[in-house]
Amino acid sequence: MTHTDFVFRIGGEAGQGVESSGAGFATAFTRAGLHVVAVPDYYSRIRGGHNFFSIRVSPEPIYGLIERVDILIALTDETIERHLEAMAEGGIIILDDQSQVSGESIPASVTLLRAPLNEIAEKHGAAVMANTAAVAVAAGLVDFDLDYLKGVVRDNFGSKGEAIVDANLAVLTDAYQWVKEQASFGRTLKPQESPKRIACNGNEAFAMGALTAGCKFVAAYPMTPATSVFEYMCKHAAKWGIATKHAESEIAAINMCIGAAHAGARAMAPTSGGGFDLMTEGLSLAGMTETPLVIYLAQRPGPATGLATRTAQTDLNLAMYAGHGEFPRVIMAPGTPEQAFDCAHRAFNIAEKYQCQVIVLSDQYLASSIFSQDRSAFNVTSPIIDRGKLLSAEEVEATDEYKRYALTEDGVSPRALPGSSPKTVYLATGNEHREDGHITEDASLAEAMTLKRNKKLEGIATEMQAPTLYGDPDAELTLVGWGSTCGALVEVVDILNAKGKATRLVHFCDIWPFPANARKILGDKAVIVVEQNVHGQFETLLKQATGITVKGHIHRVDGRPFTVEYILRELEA
Amino acid sequence: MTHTDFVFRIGGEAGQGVESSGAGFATAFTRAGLHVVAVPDYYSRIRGGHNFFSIRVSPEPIYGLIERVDILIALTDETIERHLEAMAEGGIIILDDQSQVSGESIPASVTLLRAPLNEIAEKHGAAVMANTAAVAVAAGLVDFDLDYLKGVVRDNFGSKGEAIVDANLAVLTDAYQWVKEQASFGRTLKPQESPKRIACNGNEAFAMGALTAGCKFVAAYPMTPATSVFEYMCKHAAKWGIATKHAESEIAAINMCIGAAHAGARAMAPTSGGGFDLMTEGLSLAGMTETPLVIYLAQRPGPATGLATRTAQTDLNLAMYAGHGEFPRVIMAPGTPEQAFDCAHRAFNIAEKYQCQVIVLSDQYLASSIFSQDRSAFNVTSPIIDRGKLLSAEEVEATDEYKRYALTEDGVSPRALPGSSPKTVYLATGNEHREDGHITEDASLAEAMTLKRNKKLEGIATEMQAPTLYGDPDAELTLVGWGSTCGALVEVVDILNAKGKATRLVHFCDIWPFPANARKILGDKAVIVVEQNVHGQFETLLKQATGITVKGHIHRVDGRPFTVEYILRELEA
Amino acid sequence: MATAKDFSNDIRPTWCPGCGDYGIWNALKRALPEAGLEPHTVMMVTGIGCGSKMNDYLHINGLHTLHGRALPVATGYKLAHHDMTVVCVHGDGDGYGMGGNHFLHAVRRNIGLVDIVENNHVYGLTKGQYSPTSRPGFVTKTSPEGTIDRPENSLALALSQGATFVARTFTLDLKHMIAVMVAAMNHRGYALVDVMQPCVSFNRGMDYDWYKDRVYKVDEEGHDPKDRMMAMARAWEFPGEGRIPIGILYQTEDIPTYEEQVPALERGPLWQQPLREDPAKYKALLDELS
Amino acid sequence: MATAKDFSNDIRPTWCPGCGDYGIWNALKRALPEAGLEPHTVMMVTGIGCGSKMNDYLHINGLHTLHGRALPVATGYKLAHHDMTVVCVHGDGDGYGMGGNHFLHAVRRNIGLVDIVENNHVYGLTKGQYSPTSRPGFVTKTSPEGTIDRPENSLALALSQGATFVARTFTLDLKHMIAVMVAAMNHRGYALVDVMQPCVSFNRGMDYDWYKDRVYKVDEEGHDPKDRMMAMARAWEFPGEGRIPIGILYQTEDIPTYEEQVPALERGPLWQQPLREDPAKYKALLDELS
Ligand SMILES: Cc1ncc(C[n+]2csc(CCOP(=O)(O)OP(=O)(O)O)c2C)c(N)n1
Ligand SMILES: Cc1ncc(C[n+]2csc(CCOP(=O)(O)OP(=O)(O)O)c2C)c(N)n1
Ligand code: SF4
Ligand code: SF4
Ligand SMILES: [Mg+2]
Ligand SMILES: [Mg+2]
Repeated sequence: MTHTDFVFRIGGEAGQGVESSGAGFATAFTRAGLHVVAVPDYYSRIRGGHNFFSIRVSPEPIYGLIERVDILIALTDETIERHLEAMAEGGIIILDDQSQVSGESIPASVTLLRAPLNEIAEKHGAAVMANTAAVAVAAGLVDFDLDYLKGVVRDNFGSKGEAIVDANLAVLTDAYQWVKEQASFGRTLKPQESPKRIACNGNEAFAMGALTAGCKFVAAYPMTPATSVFEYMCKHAAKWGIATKHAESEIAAINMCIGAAHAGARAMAPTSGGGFDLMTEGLSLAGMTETPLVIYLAQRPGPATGLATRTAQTDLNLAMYAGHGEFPRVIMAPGTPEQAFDCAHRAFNIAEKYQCQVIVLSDQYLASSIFSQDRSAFNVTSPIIDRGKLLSAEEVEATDEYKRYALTEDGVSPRALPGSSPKTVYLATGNEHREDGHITEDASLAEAMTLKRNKKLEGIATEMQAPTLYGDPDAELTLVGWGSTCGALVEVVDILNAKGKATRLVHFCDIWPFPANARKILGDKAVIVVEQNVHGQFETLLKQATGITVKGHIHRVDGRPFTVEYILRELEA
Repeated sequence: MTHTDFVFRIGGEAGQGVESSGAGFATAFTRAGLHVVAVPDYYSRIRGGHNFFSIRVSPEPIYGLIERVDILIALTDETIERHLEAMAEGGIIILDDQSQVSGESIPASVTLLRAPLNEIAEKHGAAVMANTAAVAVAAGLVDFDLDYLKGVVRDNFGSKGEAIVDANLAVLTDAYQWVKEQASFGRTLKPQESPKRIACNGNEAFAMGALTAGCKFVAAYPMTPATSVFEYMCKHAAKWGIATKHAESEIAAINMCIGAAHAGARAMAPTSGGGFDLMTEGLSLAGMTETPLVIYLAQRPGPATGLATRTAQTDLNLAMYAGHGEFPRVIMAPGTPEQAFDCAHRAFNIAEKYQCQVIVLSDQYLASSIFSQDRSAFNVTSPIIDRGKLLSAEEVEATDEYKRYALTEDGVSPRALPGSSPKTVYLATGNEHREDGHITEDASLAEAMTLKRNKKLEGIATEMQAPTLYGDPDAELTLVGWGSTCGALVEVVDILNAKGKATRLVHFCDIWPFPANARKILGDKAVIVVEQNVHGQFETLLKQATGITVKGHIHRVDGRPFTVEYILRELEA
Repeated sequence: MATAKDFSNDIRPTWCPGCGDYGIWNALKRALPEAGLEPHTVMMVTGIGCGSKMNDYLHINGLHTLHGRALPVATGYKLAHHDMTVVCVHGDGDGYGMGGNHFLHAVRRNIGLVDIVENNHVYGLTKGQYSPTSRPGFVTKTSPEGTIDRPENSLALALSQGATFVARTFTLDLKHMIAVMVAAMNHRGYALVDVMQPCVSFNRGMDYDWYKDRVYKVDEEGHDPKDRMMAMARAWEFPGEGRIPIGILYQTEDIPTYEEQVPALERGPLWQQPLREDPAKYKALLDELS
Repeated sequence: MATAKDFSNDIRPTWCPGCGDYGIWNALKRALPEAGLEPHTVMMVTGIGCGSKMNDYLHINGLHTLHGRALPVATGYKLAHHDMTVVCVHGDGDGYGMGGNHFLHAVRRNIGLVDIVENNHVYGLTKGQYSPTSRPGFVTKTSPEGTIDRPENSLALALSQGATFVARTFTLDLKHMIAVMVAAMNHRGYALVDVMQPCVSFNRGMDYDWYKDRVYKVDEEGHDPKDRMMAMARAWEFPGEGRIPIGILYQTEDIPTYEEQVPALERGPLWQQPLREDPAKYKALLDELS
């Protein structure tokens, strides 16, 4: 099969600049109008070990990760060992010319390009710039316009001073020049005209969504892979008027959010599974006091610490059912940065409209993989902001005997903010309560309040978006996925349809309340569910909610993301 | 319908002795060879308010709570107001003769018996004994042999000294004598020959089970309705060699249990929903380190603090799915004290055999209601103790390159206790690990370990007991219940069958892994699921696990337990 | 000025007759107006326990939260609405036991709130188990052989972490309670008020007389509330065998509060800030990622 | 006697080159045998963080638990197997932040374990956010304007709660570290060892030289480790602007440990007690309920 995409992979020790080079490459390619999917693979350590970053780039739209590598930048010898198997025919491995790697084990179809990476770097200052040299060599091999990389270097190192910028630019130029005289990859990678795009990972997109949705309060405790959402908010806090609190624990974080949300601030708590566990009692309190909250839950493989820097879809049930007692909640699992951004906006609105808790379920793959995305898809300037039955100053003034938990037809009670008026002084309590908020143990009132709270699910259900149908709508083979697996699945569908095997994908972003129209979209054909867990958590939910027949499933549980090939192999097996 | 049972109800303020009188009555009747179901109804306060205790007693077996009251002891005037509606025709209300209640609102079919309760109590020392007088009056009305009450008084007050015992005995005698001359209830309650019975609530039975199963370590934080399990263990700790730790939080409690269990002590943590939330991260750690644990989760209505002293079945999903990541777990929901006792024994064995976590799901109704139970059903002296693949001293000695997490066919690895030998030094970690316990991030090892852990579910499944079938096995109407609702459902089935409406009950004690044979026992007929929650949590699980059709359900969500009449009414509706 | 009546509602407390919480209740109804507050200008955040039901029995903005979690909820509330006076009220089990970590971090942050701990040295609402402040040897249902945990010294803990207001008072001395509470409500930063509160149902060994025999007022004995070492020495007197110091052990207003230093709050209380910003700022967000 | 080699395994630490944890690692390999221990007579309980990976890099019985939960796990372990020496090793975020409540309660219980805190004043493993001990103004990704939380004073906290062994040492002084660790391992009760540990990746402002310029040995300056007030004064020196006291600030062995007082342990370690009792005792259980 001919292809127009390129896969670059940079491998080395933690601390060697694998991350910054990979991200820089992604930005440069995106600026050149190309499509990019760039996926990091890190160990849970700060230095050493073996990290790598795969940057897939193409003039055509691409969505997922593939296994083939065209150009491998080996900052360490171990990199070659680990990734040799993935090398494409005609692939090139860039390594330092001082490396002791013999090259004996390298098949003839792969070229070992020994480049003076350290030499060039040291010439301009320091060996730490070897990765910059390597990136330039890779760019040179495909004749990619060096100006894009220069731009990225200027932006990234600008804050470190002119000298550092200049040194890196010199390294880029020398290395690029060197390779031009030495070698080239068969194909070239040219900039192209295209709509403006941004290059961002799921965390950045979600955080930008939260920021532009008017999130005013974030409390968190750092936890991979959710940390960068918190850090994004911290970075913008002073300028945007957001209070961010690095709390003493996730328990403190969620309870701080409850306090802030009760005061009237849109509040959010980003975390991962272990931290979420600690938040569940607070979640239950928010359920009882009907306090709007958004929780960003970025999954990683458990149980316990598991594989802290890797990916999984193992916490759907946790998100669905954690927190004691019964109360309505919403679960969304975006598949792309664009969807993550969108979910942020919807999450804050739904949380306030229904005075409920919205959990946005992400995972390490979506959280930290960089995708080029159309800039126009990010409505930063005028998102809808709907605060539901929040009483305005005038409404508060017109109030008479305010009842925070008034029993209403839709279960949602008008919400006045404490302090807004002497007329709306009230108690909110985690105990069962009367309409005015004060504690009760009355049986019929307890029943009425329980039903009121859970009644809100009906309204929420109307907000849930249908799953996305992709591919041949009448196909016999239906793949079902949710969350971050979307990209790989889309490409699988394209490949199979291109091969003449009619296939379609039904992808769920909105998960709970289960979208009412999903049953219709799914139709009556048996499906195959693809997800990253052992128990088939979404499959269970799907069957329960739709009664549909599941004829098979594909699970990946080693902490690595689905690749297009992995799914294709499993489908064939 | 004629009946042979009696229902006494004692109502008054918290602190007036409602609890001790109710429990004393239950013990006395049990000693007299009668069947007893005694159910407390408390407010979440220490003094004041309105508490009551319903004691149902019968020469025939009885299992559940009914709404009818034959004899009401009204320690406060409010008691009459609240319970008048429940009074049977021919019922008698005992109240103090100084009460201001006019009696106007009392229907003719009910007798108001004004007794000199305070007078008699004060004559012998203090008004606090008014409840003792009232109990004697109630006993006299049905001609119940006073010696049984005297025995209970001796046992209960023995530790407070001779004087107090004598005063109470004198009150009993005087009050009994008084009523004999004044009034009598139509029917009498006679002692009868019967197998030896004990009178205990679900918590006592479960705790006794844990104690006799060799539980050596309990860490907890007090939380209604689980507290008395912890207190039972504390009471027996010194004599039985059990370390009990009132921890600083439920987080500390579960982690202390993990430490103790890792050392080799059978360990247990009793709690309720909010405390369980806090334990879930620890639960996940236990799942990863394969540490045997028993958690007793006594449900009460949530969310948050909810109705702290009342009952619910709202935490099944929580028990099933809380704790991040995927690992096997076991859930049992006993229906009677006898089953609770039995579950304790099984729980500790299964936890050690499969190095997994067993959650015993109870609720306030089972936890604190007193049932007379055949003494022979409690095998305290020779329960089976099976520690699974725990290595003996000799096995440890014969060990060579010990691997704590050896990949085995059934997923269970031989377990050596740290410190037992220089040969079995090992690491246990919440990170993904190798067979020797040390940390790994290797993809195929991570997959293998994930599958190993979850593989244990297959073995566990063979331990799960089938649901109990009761009533007419071929009946058209099948009621399905789980946990504490068992007693009321059994009586509903008897009543309907007696009326000619063929009915059967399928009652689940073992819930997860879902008993394999349940499907066969349930057959193909549509069922009605009865449970105390809004979401139909067990119903969802039942459908998912069996594919059976559920044609209806009965939920009660006001924090009060199901009565026989409640279920009958709902069935008719 | 508001009066005690403005803070009253018609709900009858569920506390036991004679419970020390009644005294705290009465003191609060008088201290709140005396500190210039009105029902809608205070947020009273409580935990779970007998005494934590306080805000159910007052006409006041209230948040009755989870056992041990009053402080983080109050912290979040304060950050989002910092011109509200935030008063936490909770038991010793709640504040010093379950909530110990929040306590220690609230102290060092100097977050501006009043933290009133109803210290009855026992768990009341769960019917009498020992608490972190219980005396050694206390026999309860979870310590049938007597407690072997040494009691927590919460005032010393607060002082050790640089608390800016550390006080203790006694529920039988209404005037003293009111004075200390008002001082706390007027304090700049985190103010700890530990209240000696008899639990007549489950801690009979520490009844009113027991406390009366032991409490003494530090200001009557030449105490200097600016001297941290002296405050620490006083704090170490109780829990212990001897006397119980009451009054303001330590106070300084030289330390900025947490909320004074949060840049986002410079433009006013968070809850009143508009959710939308100057349109020009939005483009920059996309540019950062371009 | 065992040697450092007996405690070594073949796993290469994942720490950054130059990380202060290497020093602690080396000290432990020498202190453990010096305290008379062998790999199977110690249980090393760690939390989560860079330094908490310690037991992965040793041949020793280990429990690598959850972030912040080393102490309760260790407490449970100790109660069930009290003739094992239990050593906790964890970071400042773990021990003083997330685990703060366990810390304070472990101290007052005087549970017999060594608590080594690798205090690098930052979160290492999550890539550099401020920790509870971070200095004011520290710029990190969660404090881009500099921290405004005042640092926790953990030694003062321990002292305030009656700690029986409070010490600090410095990762560059191997001999000092070993001596302090050995003393802690031989101590009766809870022993806190706060280790000044540079994080070369995320806390460059506090590098080896920064510490070297500030640490001083209290025993060289006439310190009396029996004087709690003096210890408190030393503890208050750091965090702060001035010097950093190292050495044993306070020690007493007059206080019984928690495990010495648990009645159930009188018959020997729990883990070795038989699960079945004298048959006669069982009937009594049913009689209680009859
Ligand atoms: C997570 C959690 N664990 C346990 C409880 C049960 N509980 C309610 S109040 C209380 C203790 C009350 O003691 P304290 O805080 O001292 O208040 P007091 O009743 O003495 O005023 C406990 C343990 C709870 N509500 N939540
Ligand atoms: C409940 C929970 N929250 C967050 C994390 C993420 N986490 C891992 S290590 C760490 C902080 C490490 O800091 P510290 O304890 O000081 O150890 P160091 O890495 O500095 O040695 C955090 C927040 C976690 N593992 N668990
Ligand atoms: S139990 Fe104690 S603290 Fe609670 S209300 Fe009664 S006297 Fe007060
Ligand atoms: S990040 Fe800091 S603490 Fe962690 S290994 Fe590197 S230097 Fe050590
Ligand atoms: Mg208390
Ligand atoms: Mg640290």
